Amino acid sequence: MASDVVEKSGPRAHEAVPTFTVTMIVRRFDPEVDEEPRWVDYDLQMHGTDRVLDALHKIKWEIDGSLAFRRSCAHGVCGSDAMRINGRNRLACKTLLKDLDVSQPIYVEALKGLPLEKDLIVDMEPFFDSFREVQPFLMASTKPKDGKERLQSPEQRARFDDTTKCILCAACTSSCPVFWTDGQYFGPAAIVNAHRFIFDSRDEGSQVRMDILNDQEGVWRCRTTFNCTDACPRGIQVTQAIAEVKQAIMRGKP
Amino acid sequence: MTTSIESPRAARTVRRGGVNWEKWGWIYMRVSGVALVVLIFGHLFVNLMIGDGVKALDFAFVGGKLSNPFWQVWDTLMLWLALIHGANGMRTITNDYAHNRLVGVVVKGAILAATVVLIILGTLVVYTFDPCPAGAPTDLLPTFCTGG
Amino acid sequence: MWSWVFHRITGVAIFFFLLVHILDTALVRVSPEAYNAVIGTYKNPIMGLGEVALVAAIGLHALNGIRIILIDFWAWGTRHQKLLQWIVIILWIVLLVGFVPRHLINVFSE
Amino acid sequence: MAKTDEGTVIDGVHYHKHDVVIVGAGGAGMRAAIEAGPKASTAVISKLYPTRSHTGAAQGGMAAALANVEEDNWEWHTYDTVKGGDYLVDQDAAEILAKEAIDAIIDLENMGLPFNRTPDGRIDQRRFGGHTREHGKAPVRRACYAADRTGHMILQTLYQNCVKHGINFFNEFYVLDLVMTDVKGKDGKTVSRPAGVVAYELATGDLHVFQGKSIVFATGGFGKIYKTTSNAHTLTGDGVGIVWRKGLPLEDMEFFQFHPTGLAGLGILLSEAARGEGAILRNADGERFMERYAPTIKDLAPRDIVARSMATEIREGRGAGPYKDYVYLDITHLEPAVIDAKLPDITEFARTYLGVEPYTEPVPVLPTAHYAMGGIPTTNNAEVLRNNTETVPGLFAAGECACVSVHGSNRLGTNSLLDINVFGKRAGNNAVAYAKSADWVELPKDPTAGVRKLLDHVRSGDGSERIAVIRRELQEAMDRNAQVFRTDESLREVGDLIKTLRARYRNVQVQDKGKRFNTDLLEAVELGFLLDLAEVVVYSARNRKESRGAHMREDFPKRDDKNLMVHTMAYLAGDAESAVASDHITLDWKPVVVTNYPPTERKY
Ligand SMILES: Cc1cc2nc3c(=O)[nH]c(=O)nc-3n(C[C@H](O)[C@H](O)[C@H](O)COP(=O)(O)OP(=O)(O)OC[C@H]3O[C@@H](n4cnc5c(N)ncnc54)[C@H](O)[C@@H]3O)c2cc1C
Ligand code: HEM
Ligand code: SF4
Ligand code: F3S
Ligand code: FES
Repeated sequence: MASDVVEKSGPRAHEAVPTFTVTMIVRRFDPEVDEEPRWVDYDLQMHGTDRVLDALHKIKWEIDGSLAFRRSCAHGVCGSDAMRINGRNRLACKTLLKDLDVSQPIYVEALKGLPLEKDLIVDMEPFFDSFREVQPFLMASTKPKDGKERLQSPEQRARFDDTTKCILCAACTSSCPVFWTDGQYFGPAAIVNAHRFIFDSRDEGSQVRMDILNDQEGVWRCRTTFNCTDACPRGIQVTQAIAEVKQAIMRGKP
Repeated sequence: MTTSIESPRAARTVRRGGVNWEKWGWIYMRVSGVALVVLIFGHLFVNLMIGDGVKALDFAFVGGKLSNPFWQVWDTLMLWLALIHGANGMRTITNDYAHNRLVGVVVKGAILAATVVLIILGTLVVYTFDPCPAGAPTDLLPTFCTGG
Repeated sequence: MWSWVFHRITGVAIFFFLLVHILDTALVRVSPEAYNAVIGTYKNPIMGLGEVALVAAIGLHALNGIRIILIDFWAWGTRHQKLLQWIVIILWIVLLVGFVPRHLINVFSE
Repeated sequence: MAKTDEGTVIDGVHYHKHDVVIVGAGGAGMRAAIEAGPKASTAVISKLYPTRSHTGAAQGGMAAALANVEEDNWEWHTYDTVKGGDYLVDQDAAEILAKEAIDAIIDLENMGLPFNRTPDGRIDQRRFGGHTREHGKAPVRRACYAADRTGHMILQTLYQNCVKHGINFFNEFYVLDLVMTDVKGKDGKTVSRPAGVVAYELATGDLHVFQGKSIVFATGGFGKIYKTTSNAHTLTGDGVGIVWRKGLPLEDMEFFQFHPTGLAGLGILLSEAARGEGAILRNADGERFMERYAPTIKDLAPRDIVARSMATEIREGRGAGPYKDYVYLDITHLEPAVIDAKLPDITEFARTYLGVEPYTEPVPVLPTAHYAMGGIPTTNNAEVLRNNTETVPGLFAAGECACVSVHGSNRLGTNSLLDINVFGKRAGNNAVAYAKSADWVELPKDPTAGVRKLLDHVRSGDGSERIAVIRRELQEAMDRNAQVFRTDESLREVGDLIKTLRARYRNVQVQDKGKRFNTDLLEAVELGFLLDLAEVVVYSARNRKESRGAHMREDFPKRDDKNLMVHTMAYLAGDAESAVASDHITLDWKPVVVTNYPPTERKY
C-alpha cells in the first residue's frame, strides 16, 4: 500500500524543503464509545510547506479513517476548520507546520466553549444562534427610486470594511474567556457582524441592533481581553469593533 | 477543567425596560476608576509615604486628618466610589461564574448587604467622629485636643 | 488575557481588603486604644510585606484600569494595546521601585 | 430556526414535506431560496453550513454592463460571453445572462452587498479577462467587485437575507439520492417526476426523506476529479453524480476550465483580478509572453488561451524555477497601497502558503483545475432536460452543477457569480410557480432503498482499498492526461486507469463504523461520484475530436464547426456495473442556439 497519500503541496522547487517528523497529539472523542476525551499521539513524516490540515488528512487518510474534523476550502476562506492548535485558536488550513515548533509535539483539540460532538467537531448551533440574534442583514425600508444602487461613498464603505471580512469560523467567540464562563454572552463574532451593519450608511436598523447588544449578555460583558483579536484568522480588529459598538450605544447613534 | 459548556445560549429572557444598568455600570466603572486613581494614590501617598510612613499611623494621625473637612470629603468620596466600584465589579464576576441562579442571587445579595452596611458605617464614622473623645488618654489624641 | 486575569484577581483582593479596612478604621469611633491596637498590627514586618502586596495590587489594577479606559475610548489605544500593556508593566515597576524601598525602610527601621 | 426540524419519524427514517426542496446552499441555492422562501414552504439542504460553500472562495468579481465607469452595454457583454465560450454558448441564454446581470447586481446591492465604490458613490468596476468594448476592441471595466472577496460577500449577503426571511436550513445533510416516480401525465403519457430527495444527516447518521413538488439542484462543481485545483475538498460533484445515476443526461462534460494563476503546486487561486489591476505574466527570462499569444488584450485574454500559452512556455523550456515548471505572476510594479486596497487576500495567500512577498517578488503560478462548464443540462428557465427537448417536470438545476449553457466551452471570469445569481433566481421563481400548479408526487414504498444500497455497497467491500489511494491515483492521472492539453492517447490512458479504479472501488475500506459524524463513510461515497464523473469527462473528451475553448486536443488542433458545433449529451445507459465505459455511456449531440453571432475565428 502506498504510504505517501497526502498530496504533496508546494511547487516542486519547494519540495527541496526538507521533510521532517512531527508528533501530533490529537484530542479524540468518539461519543459512541468514549466517556471522556483522550489524547492520541501520531508520528508523521511531513514536508516543509505542509499545514496542520495536511497532517490531519495524513492521519485520516493513512492511519485512522475515523478521525473526524471539518474542512472545505483548505485556504482559509470558508471557516470550517477552526480548532485549538497548541492552545491557540487557529484555522488548521492556515497554520503551516514550519511556523510551529516541530521539535515539540503539536497539540490539536476542538474549540473550547462549544459542545463537543466528536474529535475535532463541535456543535456550531449556539454560535450561529447568537449571530442570527443580532439581525445580521441590511434593513432599509425604501429602494432607490431610479431602480439603481444606493449611493455610498468610498469613505462610508471603508467605515465597516474590516468587519465584512468575517467568515464565521468561531475562533474568536470560542477563545473569549467571558464566553467560556457560561456561553450566554453574545460573543465577539455576533458583535462583529452587528458592527458590519451598524456602521453601514445604507442601514436603518442600527438602533434595533444596538438595543439588542445593550443587554446583560451584550457588549458590556466584554472585558477587553483581546483574545478574539489575537485569534481572528482574517485579521479583523475585533476588540476595536466591539469598542466602536459600545461607543455607538453610549452616543445613541452610530 | 471541562472544555465545553452543556448548553451555551440558553433561551434568553427579553430585556425589561427602564434604566440599563449594564451600560451605566460599565460607564460608572470607568468614571469612578479615574477618580479613584487620584483619591487612592493621594490617600496612600499621605498615609504611607510622607513622614515616617506606616509607622506614623495611629489614632492621633487619623484624628488629625478626619477633623479636617478637606480629608472628610476626600475619604467619603473614596469610600463611596471604591465600595460601589468594587461591589459592581464583584457583581460582574458573580454573573460570570455563578451558573446556578440561586447561588448568584445569594452571593450578589451578600455583596450588596456588605456594601450598604459598610457605606453607612463608614460615612457615619467620618462625620460623627470625635477626635477628642472624653476620658481618653491624652497621649493618644491629636495634639490639638490638649494644646491651644 | 493575562492582564485581564490579574485585573480580576487584584480587583477581588482589593475589595476584600477594603471591607476589612473600613471596619478597622471604624474603630476610631470605638476608642483610640482599640484603633491603635489594631493599627499597630499594620506596623509589624509581616503586615509590612502585606502592604507592599496591597500597593502592588492596587497599582497594577489602577494602571491596567487606565489602560482599559484608554482602549475603550481611544481607537489608537485599541490598535496599540500591546504597547500599552508594556507601558503598564513599566510604570508599575517604576511605582514599586519608588515605593517599596521607602516603605520597607519605614517598616524595618525601629 | 435554531434546531433543525426533526420531521415525522417512521421506522427510524425522518420524513419532511416542502413545496420546494433546494439541494445546496451555495450562491445558486441561496439565491433560489430567497425567491422561493417567502412564497412557498421551502427547505434548503446542504452538506456544509451555508457560509462554508465554495462560492465564498470566489475573488475577482461579477460581471454586469452597468457602465458606471465607462461606456458599456449588455450586447457587448453577450458578444464577449459567446466569443469567450468559443461559440459553443447558447446565445439566447447568453443574452438573458447579460441583460439580467444588471438587475442581479442591483438586487445584491439592495440586499446589502458592500461593493467597492467609485468616488461618486456608484458601484466600482474593473477589468477582467475576455471582457471588451465594441466587440473586442479593448478591455472594458465590467466586473463589479468587493475587494478580492466578491464571492465571500455574495455568499454572506445571501445567507444574511436567508436569515432575514427565516429560511429553513438543513445543514450538514448529504443528499445522496433523487427519488423519481412514474406519473401519468394529462396527455396520458407516463413521465418520470421527482418525488423528493434522500439525505444522510452527518451528525446522527439518520436518513431523511424530503418530499417536494419542485426539487432544485445547486450543488456546485466537481473540481476534485483533479489534483491541482482551486476547488474545495467538498466539491465532489455529488449532485451532478446523483442526476447522472438517474439516467438523465450530462452536457458538455469534456469542457473543464483551467485557471491560469493557481499558486504553483497548491492550486490555491490568485484571482484574475490581479491581471485586471495590471499584473503581468512572465516566463523565466522575464518576458511578457502573452504579447505573443494575444497581442491586443495580452494578459487579459480568456483563460483557456492564457492557460495554454503558459503550458506552452513551460513545454518549450521557458518555465521558471529549478525544474522550469512554472511561470511568474508579477505585481511588483503596482503600488503597495493599490495592492492592499484591491488585492489584499490573494497577496496574503502568496505570503502564507509560498512565503513569497508579492510587493517585491513575482509569484510562481501554474494553471489549476477551476470550473466545470458542463453539468446538468437545463433550459433558460433552469428546468432540467431529460433529452434535447423535453424537460423533467419539477426538477431544476442552477449554478456550477448546471449547464444552461452560457459558458460554452470556456467560461469568462466573473460570469459564474453572475450565472448563479441570474439562474439561481430563475430556478427559485420557476420552482415556486411549478409547485403552485402541480400536485404532490407519491413517494415509492421504500424511498430510502437506493441510499441504503449505496451505503451498504461502500461498507460491504473486503476493505483492501484505501479511499485516499484511489482518489489520489485518479486525481494524478487526470492532471497528467486530461488537463490543458489532451490527446487520444492520454485520454485512453486515464480512461483505462479509471476502469481499474472503479473495480478497486468496490473493495474500498471504510474504517469508521460509527453513526455520528462519519466523515469516512461520506468520503467513500463522494469518491464514487468522482469516479463516475471523471469517467464521463474523459469519455466525452475522447469523443470530441476537435479543439475548442478549454478542450485542446493536440491530435485535432482545429475547431470543427462543420461537424462539432454541438453540445455533447452523455447518458448512463446499459450495463452500469460494467467497468468498460462504452458499455454504459451513450453519447448524443444537441444543437447550439445561435442568434446573432455566427462562429468566426477567435483572436484577441
Ligand atoms: C477559487 C475560486 C474563485 C472563483 N472566482 C470567481 C470569480 O471571481 N468570478 C466568478 O464569476 N466566478 C468565480 N468562481 C466560480 C464560482 O465561484 C463558482 O462557480 C460558483 O460560486 C458556484 O456556486 P454554486 O452555488 O453553484 O456552488 P457552491 O457555492 O460550490 O455550493 C455548492 C453547495 O452545494 C452543497 N452540496 C454539494 N453536494 C451536496 C450534497 N450531496 N448534499 C447536499 N448539499 C450538497 C454544498 O454544501 C454547497 O452548499 C471562482 C471559483 C473558485 C473555486
Ligand atoms: C485605583 C483606581 C482604580 C481604577 C483605575 C480601576 C479601574 C477599573 C476598571 C476600568 C474596571 C472595569 C474593568 C472591565 O470592565 O473590564 C475595574 C473593575 C474592577 N475593579 Fe477597579 N479600579 C480601581 C480601583 C478599584 C478598587 C479600590 C477596587 C476594590 C474595591 C476595585 C475593584 C474592582 C473589581 C472587583 C472589578 C471587576 C473586575 C472584573 O470584572 O474582572 N477597583 N476597575
Ligand atoms: S471575527 Fe474573525 S475569528 Fe470571529 S468568526 Fe469572524 S473571522 Fe472568525
Ligand atoms: S475575547 Fe472576549 S472579552 Fe472582549 S475583547 Fe474579545 S470579546
Ligand atoms: S478549510 Fe476553509 S477555512 Fe480552513
